[in-house]
Amino acid sequence: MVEKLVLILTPIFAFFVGIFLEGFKRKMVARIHRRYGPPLHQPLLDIIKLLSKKENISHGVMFDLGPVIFVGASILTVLFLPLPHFKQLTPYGDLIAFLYIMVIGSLGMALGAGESGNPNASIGIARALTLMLGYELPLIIAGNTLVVRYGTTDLYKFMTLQSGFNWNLFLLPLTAIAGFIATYGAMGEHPFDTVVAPQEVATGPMVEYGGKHLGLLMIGHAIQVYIETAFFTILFLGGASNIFTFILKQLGVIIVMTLFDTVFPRFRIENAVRYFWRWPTLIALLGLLIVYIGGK
Amino acid sequence: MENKEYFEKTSYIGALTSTKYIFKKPVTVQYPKEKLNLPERYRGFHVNDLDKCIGCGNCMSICPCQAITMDDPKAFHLVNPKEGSTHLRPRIDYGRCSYCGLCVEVCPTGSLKMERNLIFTSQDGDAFVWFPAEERRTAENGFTQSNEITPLELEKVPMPELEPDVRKKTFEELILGFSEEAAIKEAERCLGCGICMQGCPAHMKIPEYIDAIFKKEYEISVKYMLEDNALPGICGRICTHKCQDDCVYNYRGDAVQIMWLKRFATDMVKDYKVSDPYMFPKTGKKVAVIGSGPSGLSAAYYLTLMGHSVTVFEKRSVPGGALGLGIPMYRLPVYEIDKEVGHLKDLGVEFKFNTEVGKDVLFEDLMRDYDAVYIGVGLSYGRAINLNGEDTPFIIQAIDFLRQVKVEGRRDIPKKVIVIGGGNVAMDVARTVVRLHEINYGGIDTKVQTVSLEDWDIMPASKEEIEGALEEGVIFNPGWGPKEAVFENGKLKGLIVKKVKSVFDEQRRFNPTFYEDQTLFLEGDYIIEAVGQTTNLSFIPEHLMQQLKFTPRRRIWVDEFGETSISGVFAGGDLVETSLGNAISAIANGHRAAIGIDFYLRNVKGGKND
Amino acid sequence: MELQETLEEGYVEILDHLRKRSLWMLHYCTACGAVELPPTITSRFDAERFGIAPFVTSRQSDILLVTGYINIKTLKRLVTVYEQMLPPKYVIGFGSCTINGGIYWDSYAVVKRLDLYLPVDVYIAGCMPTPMAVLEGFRTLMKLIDEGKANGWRKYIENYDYYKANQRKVLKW
Amino acid sequence: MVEEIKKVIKGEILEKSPQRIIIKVKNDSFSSTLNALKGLSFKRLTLFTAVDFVKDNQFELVALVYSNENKILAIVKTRIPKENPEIETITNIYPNAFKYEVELGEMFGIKVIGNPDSMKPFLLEGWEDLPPLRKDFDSIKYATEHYEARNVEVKYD
Amino acid sequence: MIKEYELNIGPNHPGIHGNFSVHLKLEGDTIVEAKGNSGYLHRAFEKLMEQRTYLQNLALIPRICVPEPDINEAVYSMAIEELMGVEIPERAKFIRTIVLEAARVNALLFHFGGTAAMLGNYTVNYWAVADRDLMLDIFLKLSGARVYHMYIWPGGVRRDTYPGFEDDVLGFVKYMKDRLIEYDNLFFKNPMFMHRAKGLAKITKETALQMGVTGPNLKATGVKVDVRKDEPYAAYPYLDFDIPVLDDGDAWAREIQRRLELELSLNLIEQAVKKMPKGDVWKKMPNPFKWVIPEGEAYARVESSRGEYGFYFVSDGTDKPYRVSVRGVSMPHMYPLAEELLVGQKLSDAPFILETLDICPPEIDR
Repeated sequence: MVEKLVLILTPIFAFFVGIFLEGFKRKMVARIHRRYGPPLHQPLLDIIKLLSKKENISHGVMFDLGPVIFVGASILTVLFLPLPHFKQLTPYGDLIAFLYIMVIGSLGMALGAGESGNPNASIGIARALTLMLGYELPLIIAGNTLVVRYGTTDLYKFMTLQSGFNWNLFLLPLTAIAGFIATYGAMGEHPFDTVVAPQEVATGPMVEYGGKHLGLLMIGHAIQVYIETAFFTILFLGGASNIFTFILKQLGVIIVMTLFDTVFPRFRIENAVRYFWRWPTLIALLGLLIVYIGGK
Repeated sequence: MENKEYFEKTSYIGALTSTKYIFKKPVTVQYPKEKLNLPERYRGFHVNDLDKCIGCGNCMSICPCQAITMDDPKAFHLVNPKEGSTHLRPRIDYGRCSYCGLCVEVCPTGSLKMERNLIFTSQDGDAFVWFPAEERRTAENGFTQSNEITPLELEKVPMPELEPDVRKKTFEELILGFSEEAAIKEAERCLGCGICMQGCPAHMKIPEYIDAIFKKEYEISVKYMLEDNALPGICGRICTHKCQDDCVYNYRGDAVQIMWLKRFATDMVKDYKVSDPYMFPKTGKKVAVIGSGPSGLSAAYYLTLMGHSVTVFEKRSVPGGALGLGIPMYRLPVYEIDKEVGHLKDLGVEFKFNTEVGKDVLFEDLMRDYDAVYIGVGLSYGRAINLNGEDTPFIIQAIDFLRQVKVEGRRDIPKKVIVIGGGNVAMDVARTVVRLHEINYGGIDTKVQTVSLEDWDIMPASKEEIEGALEEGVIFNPGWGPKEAVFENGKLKGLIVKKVKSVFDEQRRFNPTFYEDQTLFLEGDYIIEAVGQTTNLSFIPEHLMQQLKFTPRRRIWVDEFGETSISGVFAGGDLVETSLGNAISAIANGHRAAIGIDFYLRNVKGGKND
Repeated sequence: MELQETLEEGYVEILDHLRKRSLWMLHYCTACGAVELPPTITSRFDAERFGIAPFVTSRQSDILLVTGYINIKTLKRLVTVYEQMLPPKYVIGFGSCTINGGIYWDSYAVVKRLDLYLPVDVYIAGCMPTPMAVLEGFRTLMKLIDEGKANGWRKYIENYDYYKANQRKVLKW
Repeated sequence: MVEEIKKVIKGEILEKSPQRIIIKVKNDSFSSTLNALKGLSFKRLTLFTAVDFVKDNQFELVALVYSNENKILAIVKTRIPKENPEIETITNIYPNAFKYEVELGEMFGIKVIGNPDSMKPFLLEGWEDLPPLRKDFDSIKYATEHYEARNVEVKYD
Repeated sequence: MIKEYELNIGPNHPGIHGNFSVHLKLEGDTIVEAKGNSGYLHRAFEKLMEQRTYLQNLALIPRICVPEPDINEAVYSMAIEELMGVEIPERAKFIRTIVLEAARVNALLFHFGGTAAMLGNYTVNYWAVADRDLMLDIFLKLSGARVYHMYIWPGGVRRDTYPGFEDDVLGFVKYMKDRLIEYDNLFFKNPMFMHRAKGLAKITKETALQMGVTGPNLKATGVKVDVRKDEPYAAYPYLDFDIPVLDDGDAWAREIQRRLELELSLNLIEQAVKKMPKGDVWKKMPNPFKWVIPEGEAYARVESSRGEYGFYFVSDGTDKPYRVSVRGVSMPHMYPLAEELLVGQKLSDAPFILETLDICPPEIDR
């Protein structure tokens, strides 16, 4: 019963953690910019505002559905992530399934944005899919390394196996680095923000979205932030034994990501993909090799 | 290319060091909690001291955005729109203003400033227009004008004049006049605001004619002058220049020397004929003008322009009235009068000299023969102060003295002269005496002193005159009133004067009181009384005299167009109340009377009275 | 849709209160006033403290900042952009030029009044307004939103013909 | 430098200051003059514009060409009549003259032969009045007629 | 997939600095044709100036180029001084130099912010604009306004410096020099910047010369042309400096060139402050209501942060200019240089390339 209740509440929890992480990130970025920045709950205000906007324009059913699919897929993805003490849906879907589901959100957005007919959106979508090709490769290799190491694909087991300070970050630093870069790419932070790149494609897929649609996208995005950080936490930071440690570790991930985010200009899309296929992939492969040689 | 190498050494770590600012204090100015310190020169909204402002409109003219309109700030109840000020004040449209501060730079009084605030928001677009009165001030002063760096030319171009030592030996004109370069430089100073026009009794188009001088279009300049002033050349020399007193430059520097500019322009035009503003066809009407003083000449000129035939009757042999007889040559040379009168003659004005009305020709005849009569005889008789011995040859009226010197060529003068009076005539007399002393005695052992009721600060003579007289060695005794003349052996020994207590009473009326016990003896063997003039209207027959209405101050009553209570008889000049006792107001009177006569002759009653 | 509106009407005050804390302005440098926007947004004055941030497209934004003079060619785009924005939307007239033509009152290429063509919610005085004035303008807008007075977008719908007629006059549409 | 220019160019040549040379030529030799100047190291077209001399009923075309080597600016001028003003393109000599020429068409109504975009709109959109930089075009009048100003009733409170 | 399609960048687009637009034809991600579209900022300055007197124009001209308004004032004043044959006081020359160089620093900081933002590095943008604000504070004290100073005017400058000006300026220079190292670390020596910019949109020396390119864009191709040296104005003859040049001609070189010029400007300000003589700051000009200028023509030019900026000034001896033609630096940089440079580039680079050319739209539109 509790399990089910937690399952229902998880998306909301994920949303609020995502909001908190985003708010924290904005605050931290502001500090690096030498200013104070918005209040911590600003993302929440933004979403409320967006949801309260009136809309009278639609570019078709798919256009409306896009954000819904995005949010739906994000919620689904959240459910496949274990929480401390709670397995969630992990018994029904392992790492492989998770990696698949993770893509659905972006695809949904792609479908919706493609409907808008704005060339910027199309370019953005093309970029998003291309970039996905880029970061999926090292991500999968890194994930596989863990699978090879632990002999299981169950995310909850990953978490329990790393308890104590047996974090993969320390045990498999190379894989962790590759995994970090890939997750970082999935987050779409600088230098991998080619998808939205305001200066180039005017926020790409989101260009025609406004009001409630955008609000939904932002909700989805907040959950995505939760997903990426939680995923990295579970895979490499040993999960957590309680919820606060979990959030704290996610915060740690966000902090490190923000440091990079603030100082690097963005890649061109082809460079980004090439980069992913070169460095993180190589490192991940190296990590895999070490696990193969050392682990066995 | 070592620079290049420096930049080619890239580093990820180096880039990441920038994140150290996460631990440093932000640079943000947290408005509205904190505010930027706004500096002294901040160009924000305007602040205008409405009482100090004179409404000259220079700010409006300079504004590149047409943001400034001159309007009546009824809300702010201008208590006292002082002299030389209009009732208008700048109203600023902040939907136009570009905050350049040029209006502040050119403000002649310095009343317009900018404050250290530029924050105003409103939902209402109409809320951005207001009078920047002190009441609206929201912050302390920001941008203000500076006297060192200002687009205005605060200093006047010095007028070359004869040195005191030189000039007191001769009756040559002491003001030498501008060179063309200097005149243009002086003309350039004028801001063109036109505040001076209010001060001028004739309301001459001063900005226009100065602008024409600046453009070297002297004929056009004189044309502007002739529109309101028939005798610009004379005015350019002897005018009391009320305009210069009103000049906005007075607040920050020296007034534009409007008079000298006028003089320069008229000097440049040899024949005014090219500059006559308009000329109507002949109407066939005839007008008689009695007296060829400034008002008479002025009336004659404009009547002629309006197409009437004018005859001027003059008692003396020379034209000009007070100008021709009273004003010394060093101020107004005879040729200048001849030039102006010659201009009138050329136009067709007929002059009858040595023809005294009432003696050589009867007033009734004039009334009969002419369609209208203009009386401009002025105050041609000196006023006596009832001093003892006024009938002796040692005491003389200033007006007679001046006439004797100028017209009759009198050159003899006793060595020690006392001039009674503190007005411009007294100065003229004193300075004339100085010249005669120099000519007769080489200035050795001579003495000229003046006695005036008024003290320095209220002395009616113009400042330049007093200064000129002082430079030439005239001794002043201000604040003393004549008590009695002392005679010894039938010869004048001197004058006893008494200390003045006050000149005016509470109602600011002339009513001198004295300390009878405080006296002073002034040594002198000749006294010239220059305390005012009076008129003689005996040429008017008795029955007409009774019809003639007078004002309480014993001046002829005239309506706004100079018509007396007798239909067809007009008057002007010093005879009427509106005159201020100077040439320019006489000229203005003459002009107005000319218009009145014209209306009368054309039977445009409506135009006249309504 | 109707249900949504009924719901919104009920909570409009609360919504307005929250809404004013998140205002996104359109990143459109229409004129020279835009040069004071970077200081306003960036570190020195940091408008993000009030939840104000520049956004990229018209669909995402709430505030149309008309940063100064309005050239005819720009006006056309401004109107399009404004109509693309989703209500509630606000227009801020920035500086003298939007109020009454400013220094370009005699230019053949610049219109004088913005409120003839678009409903303006707040005007900011200045040429150009300083960052502090811009922030004050934002604060005024927030206050107006809170009080439910920033109804420019409603006015635009209600007086659509009036605005269109004015626009047609200068744009030759 | 002036000597060299004098050798190749027919026209009134005036050395205003060491770094400014004013060259006045007939309008048919305008482009050939520029061509010759380009050969004399005047490689950069700094500005190409026109002045409307309304009293003479003429346009003066002004091309400012600069020599980086000699640091001299040559101001090449020619006059063309105001009726049906036409000139030949100089884009083949100086490529950046292209838009200046389009501007001449738009702002003065000068047709540039050989410029495909001449007389097409560049800065203005839907302009129907006189070319605005002509002296006989009154901008104040146009602005007053077309764009309404705000007339604020004065409030005395 | 889509073969060839069209895309408008601007006017309402964060990839465009200012209000203008570029119409692109794309094949996949590659640009095959680029057409600029200007005029969104056309205010008819040249016409307006003919309608205003000489002093009134002072309020108008700074608005021609917004990020660096002082050059307009300087050029305008220099043209008038040339026509009137006026030599301004020494001290005014030095103050002008300081103001112009400070304006260059401002414009360049603004530019770096823009460039970095085009690449998505907002930190530089936020820093640079905030640092620029520190200089604006000094301008605020000096002239009373942040952006449109209207400080340089014919005959010299409008007011003498305020007490403590030297310290403020030197303090800013010192601060900025320290900050430059941080900027280098963050941006100019950032491998990612190198990666994006190196070899991008290379301009050859020949093309640059052919197309009338000036300023850092030209200097980055290795041509040492600078008005400050070629035709020294203000106090530049008294200052000791050397113009940096690079020879790559690509986007990287253009940015580094500007970075070097920023350093040069700081040095020049320092020198000028230290060498500044005492004395008058203004040569008296005529009464503004009767200010006429002798008939004639003049071309005054200065080196702006983007290149040679000039006014071709014709006077007919009245109180208003007869014709003023503005030589906007960006005109040749946009038409035809940018239009040609963009062809063959990737869409991702287009805003960055436009930004490295430092195109200032109000200057083109006027």
